[in-house]
Amino acid sequence: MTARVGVVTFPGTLDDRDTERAVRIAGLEAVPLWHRDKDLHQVDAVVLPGGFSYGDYLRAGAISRFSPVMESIAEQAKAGMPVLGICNGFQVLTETHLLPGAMLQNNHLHFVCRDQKLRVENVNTAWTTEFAAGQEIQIPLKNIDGQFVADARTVDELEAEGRVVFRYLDVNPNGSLRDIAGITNSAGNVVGLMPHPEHAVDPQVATGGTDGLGFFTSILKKLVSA
Amino acid sequence: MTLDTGTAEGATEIPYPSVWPCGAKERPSVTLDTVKHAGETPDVELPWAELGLKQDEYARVRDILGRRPTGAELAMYSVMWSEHCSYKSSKVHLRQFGEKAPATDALLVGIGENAGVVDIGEGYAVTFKVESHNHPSYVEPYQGAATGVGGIVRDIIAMGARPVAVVDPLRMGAPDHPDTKRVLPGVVAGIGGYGNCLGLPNIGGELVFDACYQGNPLVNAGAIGVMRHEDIHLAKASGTGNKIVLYGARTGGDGIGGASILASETFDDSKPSKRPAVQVGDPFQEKLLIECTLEAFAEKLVVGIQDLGAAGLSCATSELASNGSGGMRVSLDDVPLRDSTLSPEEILMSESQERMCAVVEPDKVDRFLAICEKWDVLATVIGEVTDGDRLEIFWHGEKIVDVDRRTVAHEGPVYDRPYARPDWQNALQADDAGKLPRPGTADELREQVLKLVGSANQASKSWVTDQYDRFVQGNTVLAQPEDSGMIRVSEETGLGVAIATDGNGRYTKLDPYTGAQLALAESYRNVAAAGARPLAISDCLNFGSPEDPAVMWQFVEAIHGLADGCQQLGTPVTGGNVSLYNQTGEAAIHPTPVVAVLGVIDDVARRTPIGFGTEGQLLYLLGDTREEFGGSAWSQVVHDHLGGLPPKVDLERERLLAEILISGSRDGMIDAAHDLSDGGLVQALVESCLRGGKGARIVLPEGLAASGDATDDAFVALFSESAGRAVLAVPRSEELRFTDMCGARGLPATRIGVVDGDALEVQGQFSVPLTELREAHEATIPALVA
Amino acid sequence: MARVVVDVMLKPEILDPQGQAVQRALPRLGFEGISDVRQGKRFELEVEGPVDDDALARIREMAEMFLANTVIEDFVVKVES
Amino acid sequence: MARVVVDVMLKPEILDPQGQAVQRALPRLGFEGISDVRQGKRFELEVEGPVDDDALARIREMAEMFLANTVIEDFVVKVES
Ligand SMILES: Nc1ncnc2c1ncn2[C@@H]1O[C@H](COP(=O)(O)OP(=O)(O)O)[C@@H](O)[C@H]1O
Ligand SMILES: [Mg+2]
Repeated sequence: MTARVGVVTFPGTLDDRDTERAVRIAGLEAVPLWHRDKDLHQVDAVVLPGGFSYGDYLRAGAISRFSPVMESIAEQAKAGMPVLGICNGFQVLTETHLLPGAMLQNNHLHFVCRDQKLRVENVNTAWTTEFAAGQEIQIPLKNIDGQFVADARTVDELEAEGRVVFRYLDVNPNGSLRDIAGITNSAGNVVGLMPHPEHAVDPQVATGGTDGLGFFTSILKKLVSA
Repeated sequence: MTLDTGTAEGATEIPYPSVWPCGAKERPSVTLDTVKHAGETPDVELPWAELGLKQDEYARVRDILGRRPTGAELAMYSVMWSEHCSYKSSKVHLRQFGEKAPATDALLVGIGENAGVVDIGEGYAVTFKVESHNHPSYVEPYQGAATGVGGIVRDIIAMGARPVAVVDPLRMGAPDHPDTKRVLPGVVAGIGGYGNCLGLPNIGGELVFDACYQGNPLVNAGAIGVMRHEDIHLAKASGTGNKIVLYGARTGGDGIGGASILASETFDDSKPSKRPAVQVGDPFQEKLLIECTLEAFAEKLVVGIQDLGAAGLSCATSELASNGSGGMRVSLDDVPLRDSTLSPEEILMSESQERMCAVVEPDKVDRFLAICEKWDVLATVIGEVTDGDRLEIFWHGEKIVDVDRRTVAHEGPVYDRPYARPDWQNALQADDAGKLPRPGTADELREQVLKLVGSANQASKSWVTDQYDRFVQGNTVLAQPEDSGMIRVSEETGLGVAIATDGNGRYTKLDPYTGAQLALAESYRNVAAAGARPLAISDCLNFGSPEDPAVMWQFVEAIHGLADGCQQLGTPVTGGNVSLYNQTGEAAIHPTPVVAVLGVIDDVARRTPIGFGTEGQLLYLLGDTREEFGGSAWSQVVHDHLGGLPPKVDLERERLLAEILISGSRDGMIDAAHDLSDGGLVQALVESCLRGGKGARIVLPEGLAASGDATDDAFVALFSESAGRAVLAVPRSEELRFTDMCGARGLPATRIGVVDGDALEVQGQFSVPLTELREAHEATIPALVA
Repeated sequence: MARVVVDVMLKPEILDPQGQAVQRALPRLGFEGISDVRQGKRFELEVEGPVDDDALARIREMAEMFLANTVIEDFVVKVES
Repeated sequence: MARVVVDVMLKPEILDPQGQAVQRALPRLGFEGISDVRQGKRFELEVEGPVDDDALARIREMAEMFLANTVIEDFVVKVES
């Protein structure tokens, strides 16, 4: 028996199918979750995939946050269930206040799509145990509202508690504070990041890199050894 | 001219809401122009000219109906008989694409449907098409381009396919013109804003600058969709009693300039139209349309389907009915409106985006509506299929349209417009680019190389393409800056498709027949260079006014060239789009046929990238190089010159080159390949070096130039734009096998160097470090838009 | 230093997808009784020097050619006290 | 029917990339004398029924939890006459 990972579809979610594929490639069972449905179907972990849920209208993630499925996810996340928010999923997590800070439009105001280098700063979260501390990875990034901001106290706190999980290397693609690409909550079960690990799991497509697999093998290891 | 508001018997008084949306003024009540009223008031003059009809066309409408049309009927005929919808100037020539279509089993659905469908094997079919949204993008670059993407994607959904990628061939005015700074960033943001939000990877396109496009930029957009054979859907309404379901966005007053004349109380109302000519797109709504349409297809709930594009409901209802076996009855009162003040004529003509029309059997309607509800998509039954041949439309219980549906949709006027080779053509062709001063020293040669690769047209387009998501859906195998975009279709077998789009207005201006074939040849070559077998094409024919015999001649010649070329290459035309009247006053754009070639590859693992990635690999130039500079990038960049003849086309040679490229890729003999096109060999070398991050040492063949001078030889080798060529990186271990293959098939293959170091070195001439090339190549476009 | 505000809204007849999305979400959040929502932009400009007729005229010109896209948007210029 | 306007602006301590881009462009377009630009959002709500204290309280709540993200944004609710 393998672990079940829920992948949420909101109206306007785009990377749900890719995320399900990545989950399967890592050897997990992917369970589609529908935004209107409170029932999480006994999944062991949840991924909120990228896209433009509700068109990113108002603010990215602002409308999705109020969906029934998010009620259940917020409840479970507080109880320790692993949750990964990728790009739009990260935006939903900050809007839901499961993660601190907020996302602004990129400082250059354009959508940016690039192969992005990151450093893994925290390998103790539910989603990063398979990486080495300080490991440099490269995965695609694509967003227009990717500039992470928070007040100075919050950022200091994140740094002090080791909750900055990923930092941009070489290029800061969106003006995020202190090159922050991804963060976690204090329990380490909820992780959000802007770049897209699900686009880096298959040598045939995208940039051919597979550095994104580690996210999914980390959660597999955590769930089956639990 | 005023509309008769008299009280003829049968006329119904419909009080209009007293306040306009913009609160501008009160409106008096206007008589509803019913069919009955039209019959009783034969002498009422309608503003047919203001709606764009010619006198004889209006007379024909009267003839067809045996009475004067109602306002609503006039609205429908005028928009459906417009150039855009009826292809009245191009139809007689476009027929060649069908007549000369090569015999092929690949074509499942041909010209005439929303988009053509091609068999790619393993039970999969692919549909693709390119369309123009030129004028709207000039008026409002962001929304014009965005809704262009929206429109082409709906064509793909309407065939039953899941859209999997988009491409965007663009042509802008002069790079340094201030208006280009307004249009280009807006267009790019619009294409990205819409396509990214829809979840469609952008995998290719073009960006060409030329002063001829200043007031008429070309914004073409293409899309590809994938389906199983059994899922192909067609736009037809059959089965008496079946319901017509309109779903998607509410109908507003978008894009109905003409019809608001009909709706105003006086036709000579000189105030500007209160109805917006600009449409605003809602990509989120379209994403929902995609998902809910595909879900309805999957449950086999749909008999026929049509997207609403140009001419909105007029087009969708008349075409669905005309393609089917019966008639149709529609109640406009059931159309959900965004603006309650719209008149029936305006509702019929509205071009509000993100709407579709489906024909559904009565017992499946509930399920269809439930799927729409699941996706938060508004859906309403607005009518049904009837016996017979009438399209009848009702408003407030009164019949306002009663026509034979075919006369609206398919029996519009057809013109064989006069055409003549312009008298300036000879002089243009006589102005030979071969006579232009050439670089005399190695230093000059080096300087011109840097100038070329840093020119707006040859520079890196990553400022554009970095604003597009090329990874979404997780099946992108190749995207910019590769020769073609490639998408994996089957995860199990690796089956994939490739697409490239090309067009060269400069070549086509010099010789429209040859120019069109060169566009075809280049696109074909790009697909083959990636390792895919070209299967079929779509085209977007952008020209000036067909009422100018010279433009019409360019158009006729280009179609001839394209049809003949497709016949010879065995690639049928599956569909496309004609965009005429791209001109300001007397000045037409260069004739610009854009050709999209679709290819198939059995296993995407075998695709060939353009980048030189491995030191020591051997560089081969395939094909023949001649002194060909007419219309070349060099003649433009260095001399701002356009004259002479374009490069010669040899389609047999193109086919042979493609076979070598495809076999070489399949059999693992080629590590990298890049086709040669504008900018010639040096441009291809620079792109491949920069892409792979490796330099090259080049030893050029001699004897190419008439003068016999070594620098002149190098110049011709580097800058000539002879067609039918590609540069390849071949692993040393494969060299023999590779040259044997070329020898056996009779394709000239010249060893020109080796992948090596971190500079592009042309032996005996010059060397340029990659960093310097990169700077020249990549800084240009960002500087233009800064 | 004075503040001038430029409000830019889509013209009433132009589709406002953002406003519509917000409006549709409201009932789900438990807010009834809002029959329409339009979303626009608000620019707050800090003006050096006096905000006289001349300055306002220049700001109006700026709004017309730059802050608003008058093909689809209307704007209003206001001096904030 | 009454109109209520909600203005949402980034908090002063948050850098505003859009406003800055506008401000940087102004001199190039020939507009001098604007020392700062902030860009925010303006929502126009059409309210059914009377806009009394109760209705305003609900709209304020809506702004707080939905229209604005109070981590980065402030808002103001106004009744338009
Ligand atoms: N507007 C655009 N949108 C997407 N891709 C583009 C665009 N313009 C250029 N490209 C991509 O950039 C690369 C180089 O373009 P181009 O030089 O026109 O190619 P080629 O000469 O091989 O036809 C190609 O991969 C092309 O698809
Ligand atoms: Mg190419």
